[in-house]
Amino acid sequence: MARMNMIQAINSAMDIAMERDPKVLVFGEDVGYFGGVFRATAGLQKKYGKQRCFDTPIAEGGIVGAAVGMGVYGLRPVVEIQFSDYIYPAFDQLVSEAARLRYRSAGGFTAPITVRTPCGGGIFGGQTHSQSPEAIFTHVCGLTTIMPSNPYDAKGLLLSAIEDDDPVIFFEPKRIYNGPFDGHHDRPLTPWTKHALGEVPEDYYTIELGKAKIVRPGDQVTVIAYGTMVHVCLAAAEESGIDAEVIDLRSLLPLDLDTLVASVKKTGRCVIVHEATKTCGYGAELVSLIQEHCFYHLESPIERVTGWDTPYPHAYEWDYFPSPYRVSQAIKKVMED
Amino acid sequence: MARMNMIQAINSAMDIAMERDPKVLVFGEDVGYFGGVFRATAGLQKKYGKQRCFDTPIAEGGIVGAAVGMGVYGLRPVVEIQFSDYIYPAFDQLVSEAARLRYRSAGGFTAPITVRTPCGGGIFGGQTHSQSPEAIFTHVCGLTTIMPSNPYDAKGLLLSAIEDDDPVIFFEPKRIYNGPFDGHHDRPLTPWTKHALGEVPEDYYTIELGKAKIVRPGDQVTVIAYGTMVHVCLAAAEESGIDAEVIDLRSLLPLDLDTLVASVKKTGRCVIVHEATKTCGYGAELVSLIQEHCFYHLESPIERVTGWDTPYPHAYEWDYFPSPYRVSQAIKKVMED
Amino acid sequence: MSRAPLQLHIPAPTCRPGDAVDFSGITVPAAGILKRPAEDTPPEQMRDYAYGLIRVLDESGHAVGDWNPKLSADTLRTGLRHMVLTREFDERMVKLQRQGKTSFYIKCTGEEAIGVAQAMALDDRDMLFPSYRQQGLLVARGCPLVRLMNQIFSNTRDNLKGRQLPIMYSEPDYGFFSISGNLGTQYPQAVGWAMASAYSGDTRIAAGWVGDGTTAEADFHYALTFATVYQAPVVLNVVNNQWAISSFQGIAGGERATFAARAVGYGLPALRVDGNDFLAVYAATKWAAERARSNLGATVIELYTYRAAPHSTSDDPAGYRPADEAKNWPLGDPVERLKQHLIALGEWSEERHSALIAEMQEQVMAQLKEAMSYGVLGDPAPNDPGSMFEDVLKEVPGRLLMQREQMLALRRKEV
Amino acid sequence: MSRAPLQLHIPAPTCRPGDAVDFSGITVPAAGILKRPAEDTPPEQMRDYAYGLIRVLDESGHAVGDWNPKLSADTLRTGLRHMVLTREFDERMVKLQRQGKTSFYIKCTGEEAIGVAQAMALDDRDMLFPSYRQQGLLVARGCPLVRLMNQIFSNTRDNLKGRQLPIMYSEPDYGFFSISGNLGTQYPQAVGWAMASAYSGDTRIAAGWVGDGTTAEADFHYALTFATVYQAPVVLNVVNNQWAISSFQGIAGGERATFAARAVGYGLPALRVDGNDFLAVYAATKWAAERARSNLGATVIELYTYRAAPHSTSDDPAGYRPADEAKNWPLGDPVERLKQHLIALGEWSEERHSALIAEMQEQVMAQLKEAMSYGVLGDPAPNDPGSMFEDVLKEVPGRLLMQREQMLALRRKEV
Ligand SMILES: Cc1ncc(C[n+]2csc(CCOP(=O)(O)OP(=O)(O)O)c2C)c(N)n1
Ligand SMILES: Cc1ncc(C[n+]2csc(CCOP(=O)(O)OP(=O)(O)O)c2C)c(N)n1
Ligand SMILES: [Mg+2]
Ligand SMILES: [Mg+2]
Repeated sequence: MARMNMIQAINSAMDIAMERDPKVLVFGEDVGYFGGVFRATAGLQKKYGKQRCFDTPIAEGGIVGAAVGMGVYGLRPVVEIQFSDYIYPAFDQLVSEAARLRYRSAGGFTAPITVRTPCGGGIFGGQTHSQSPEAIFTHVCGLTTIMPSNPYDAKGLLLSAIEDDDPVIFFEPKRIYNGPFDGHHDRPLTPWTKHALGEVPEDYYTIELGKAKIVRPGDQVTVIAYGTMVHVCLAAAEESGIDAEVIDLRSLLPLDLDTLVASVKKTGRCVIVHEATKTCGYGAELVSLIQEHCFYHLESPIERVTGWDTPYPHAYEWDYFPSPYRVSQAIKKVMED
Repeated sequence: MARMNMIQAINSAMDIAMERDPKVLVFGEDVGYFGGVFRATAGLQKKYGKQRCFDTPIAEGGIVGAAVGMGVYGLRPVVEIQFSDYIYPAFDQLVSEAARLRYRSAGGFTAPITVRTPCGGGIFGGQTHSQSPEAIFTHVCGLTTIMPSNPYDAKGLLLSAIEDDDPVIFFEPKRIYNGPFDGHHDRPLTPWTKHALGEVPEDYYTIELGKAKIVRPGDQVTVIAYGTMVHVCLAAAEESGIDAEVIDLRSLLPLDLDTLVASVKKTGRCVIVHEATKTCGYGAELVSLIQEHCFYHLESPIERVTGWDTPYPHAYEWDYFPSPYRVSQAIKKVMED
Repeated sequence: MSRAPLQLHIPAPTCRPGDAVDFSGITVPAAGILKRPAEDTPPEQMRDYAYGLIRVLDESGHAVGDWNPKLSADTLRTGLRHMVLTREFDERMVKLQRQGKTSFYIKCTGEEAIGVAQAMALDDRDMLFPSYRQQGLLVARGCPLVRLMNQIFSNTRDNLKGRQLPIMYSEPDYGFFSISGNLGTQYPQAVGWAMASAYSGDTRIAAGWVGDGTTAEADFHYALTFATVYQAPVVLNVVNNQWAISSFQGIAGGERATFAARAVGYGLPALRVDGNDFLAVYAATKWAAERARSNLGATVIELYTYRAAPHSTSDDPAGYRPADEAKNWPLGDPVERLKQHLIALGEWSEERHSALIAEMQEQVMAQLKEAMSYGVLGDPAPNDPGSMFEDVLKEVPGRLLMQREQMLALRRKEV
Repeated sequence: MSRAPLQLHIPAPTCRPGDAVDFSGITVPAAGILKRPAEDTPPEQMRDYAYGLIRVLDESGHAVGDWNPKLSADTLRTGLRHMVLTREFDERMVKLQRQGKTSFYIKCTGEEAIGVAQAMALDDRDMLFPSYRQQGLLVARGCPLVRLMNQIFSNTRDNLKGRQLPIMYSEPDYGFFSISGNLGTQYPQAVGWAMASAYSGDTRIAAGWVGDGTTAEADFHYALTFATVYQAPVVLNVVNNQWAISSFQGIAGGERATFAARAVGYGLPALRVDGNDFLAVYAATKWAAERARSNLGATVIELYTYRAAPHSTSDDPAGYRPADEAKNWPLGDPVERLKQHLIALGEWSEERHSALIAEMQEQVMAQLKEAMSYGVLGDPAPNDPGSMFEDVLKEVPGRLLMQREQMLALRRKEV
């Protein structure tokens, strides 16, 4: 076991994948010599040579287009989109091509690519370095969408993603690269080295895609979150004084619906939390499924706590970011109703 | 009053907008001399000259990017994306630029553009001429998203869209260009000329964006739909023998939540229908809002009837397209529960 | 200083329906005048090729000049055969579409030399990333027509399980990539495939095709950028058939530069070729393939031709161009020109040609008979609707298993 | 035939941290050798300009050759003043970022001639679509620094209501378009604006800027395509400062062609300019503006320069390039060169220059004092959170009114 922050865990996953399989290669803007603006690919070019880890032109669509072609050849490219706010130029290649290639060729061609991309706010990045665009990918059949909340999961999930034979969008909440940020921006951050989930095996392991994790068992209300919000929800659960069960989805699609349904059937109440804007966010799908499957168990309307339906405003970041207080209020609300 | 099909009504809207305001211009792939592959812009170049209605390079992102710049100058461009399946290359310019320009410039610059684009299946177009990607736009704050279901609404809504000072995505369900297709693909199509909503004033009129319409009043269950599915739902309502209230949203965002809530509070039951894939479709947002606002009035889980979570398969089109039978089964199901 | 007001320029073609055909803007250089540079010539010494036109067959049907690939008469006859087969196949399929046996078709009439000569010039193991108008590639690679017909009919033997629009073939065994409905997406994919081949120390190269209109898409730019940066072993073809549905090539930028010239800006070599000259197409493709295979990187080839057919069965060109444009196309017809060449060589005759046409028609009919025995669109109704849930992902996920159940149950009840 | 395996080429710069600086690949042509073509020269007669380098200031600080714009000493001093002000502003802002007064900053050190000379060469009413590294445009147009500082601090007077990342200015009154975080998006918008101006019979033109790295984006291609097709009155600038964060310009395709050369492929004229030569930048911009204003369409200008600063305050170039690259940049420093020129003209002196620097520093400090009186990031805490719901749409929709209520209520309770 080693102590790793999320960047180190992600780096370790790519390192091991490259070590084990010469078909794995890693590229993207600034990922080669420099090792990525967040340092996620540090050392990989030095270790595996510049053919296996390299810089690309600033052309997200070209990066994904080339990756699809490499996937068709039989390689397993792992590409980085520097910020998920900049993934839109690649949207067509992801949605029309990577996601549909297996289907339209009836399995004749496939695109086993992994797209890593930092997401989320809380770093004063303003509206173009803070977005959480997961819901536009979960609407697209053929894509798998993952968002880990800690180093241990990040490594195991990323290795599974790389080994997956279909395209995977791997969102990395950049606010928790260094530690489990719980939304209390005025308090010092606990680094991952001081957190149990910062204990990460140096060796190979995988975590199955599509399994949620109950990170705090509880009886009174189910709180569903992913990424940074998992830590916010844990704090909120404590602060609310209510015995909340907090579930970390880890994988948005495939979704571990069984775990959610079992929990809500037990608690009868549910709060869903994400940082992305509310309208048509991933939370909407969760609400829909839960009301469908747990209708007769629900004691109160499901609450969504999300980013507001505006871009992420630089100076008002902490009024935008769903705070533990806001989540705890929602927990109390569903209890009262 | 004239008899118009939906293409003619849309053409008439653009004609009038150009007539009234020299700042309105129309462009897109094949829209100039030829008048568009669906003929929506027929005659406009001839009438207004080639500076005001012209062909563009095949570059959806360039079309929207140029339109944004024109909007900044002070014009009101109306652009056509030939099929909404081909809107993805323009996604970045729509989401990162058009939708956010007013916000990021605090009102200093705006993008009053209208993007018309045919959507939906039922024409044996296969997976790249049948998509309904509305939900990836309704997730984006700053965009208005419209989908009419008949010629009368199409004209009035398009004129409002063109006059709107913010970007509008205007989806045109191509299956109902010629007549109100109700999903019975084995029966002859009634043309719009034989339908009340094919009676369209030749003059200027607008329909406010954000107002739904109850197209069939009823007491037992609320059926919410838009575009082609409105007609399918009407047929399904008849066939089910249940007194369903059918609501045509017309405008997805802004959403006329009041009308929906009032109806569901009355009926206590709800079915939501769209052609787009289910997961994270617009229906999910509707379910979420309705369960939030009508929780204590709901007698059974809200049902979603949608396209399956697969691409649109050419030969199995009628197994994919949500049929009146499928909708009527859902209506019965929410009654039974 | 008072200024004249600015004016917006909108390109327009020289003639429209009702006008006399006007190709006066096109100057056709004589065959044989361009030298053939060595395959390792630096791109900066080759810029002029982006503006010239490589032609081998002269007006009298003789092969002249440096670019003459000196093919055997047998090879030429094979090429002719593939071209005629492609044309007859197209003719028949359009008829069937008109009869309602399928929903859609796209012909490549007038452009047959491209698919056929390029397939013949490439190695069979090279990977092809085509657009929808290079059926000649499949014909020349020997893909049985019945496979294509099955796909066109979405019938029970359709290798794409009835999912794709007709002619959106995908033929892994013939090194033919799945055709995308989205224009241009295959271009950076071809470059990525070529990069993967180079990365793997393979010897196979890739080739991609787009139309003149499609050069405006982002993917064109991505492809050329990645190809030049990583010296990818790929041949990037632009089929300039003068039209993109109803838009003439000036709307894609063709008023101001050739499409081959785009390559110059990226430091890539470009060859501009008479696309209706089988020998020129063959020779240019060989040159580019040889260059790529020698680790010298990508070449852009502009194939200068004319879309004699409507855009697709959904299109009627009478709405936007004079009806007799195709007939007057200054570079003639590719089949006719290769035929004349073989005749000039004493290796062919009108009689043999008529016999060839008849033979190819028969071949089409024979394969058609087989294909129709597996059904046509909707007749019999396709019988495996559950298959629509396969191949979204490698394993059918739980969510789709449930949807399949639901769909099949509805079907049972509805019947 | 057995073949050598293919190999993937990955471009690499000549030197990395620890290596000696190596600019041996760069040949600097003498100043004054390029002729200045008439503004209406057809692009096809100008292709060589894409490979040359327009330079006016020679090694001894004299202005030489055809491109010398023959500016008055006053104008030159104005230019120098703007450049020095820009530089001092940058220096100060980085210090404030380091002190935590704001979250982010981007300098344009070494590139000051570009923004300043180009703004001076354009008309004040022309519309500018910049990237984030042309603050010199605003300085030269007389936008008060305090406005920029307010934005940088997201303070109570920030015209962007605290919404945008520092330096993402938007200044409609100065004809300066809202800077986008998304690279390149402003380029086709500039073309669209120019098309609108032409459509409207206006006389104003547009200008857009992207970096060398950004040329790989789709928007670059869209812009050049639309500009050539519609002959849009726009000046399209590529600031080739050799780096895109940590990637050298070879990763954007600069190993094989100049960025100016891209224009050639579209049939657009290109000028390649010494970006550190105030006079050359001014002259080239004037040429392109004159051309655009005369309805002759777009020009691409490659401004050849060096990013002497880190990419941003989030970057440390020590990780990817030798520390002393900037000092050794063969085209020198733009401020120093203009200063030397004025001295050579007898219109300037070291003393006056020192005084200018001091004066500009004072000006920065004075404006800073004012700006800080309106607050810095988070101090005082920004006081109108409800404003974040404005400007999503023209009218705040019901949905957002509710969210605003909710947010304000939470805030009241939380405090
Ligand atoms: C991204 C995208 N935009 C638009 C279309 C619609 N479309 C199909 S073919 C075509 C014209 C293409 O012209 P060109 O590239 O010249 O090829 P050609 O048909 O002449 O072979 C258009 C606009 C599409 N399929 N994909
Ligand atoms: C679409 C997009 N992709 C990536 C980024 C991240 N990014 C910001 S600046 C930059 C480098 C740009 O380099 P260049 O165009 O040369 O401009 P320079 O910084 O040198 O002025 C990158 C990759 C972005 N802002 N937008
Ligand atoms: Mg074409
Ligand atoms: Mg740069």
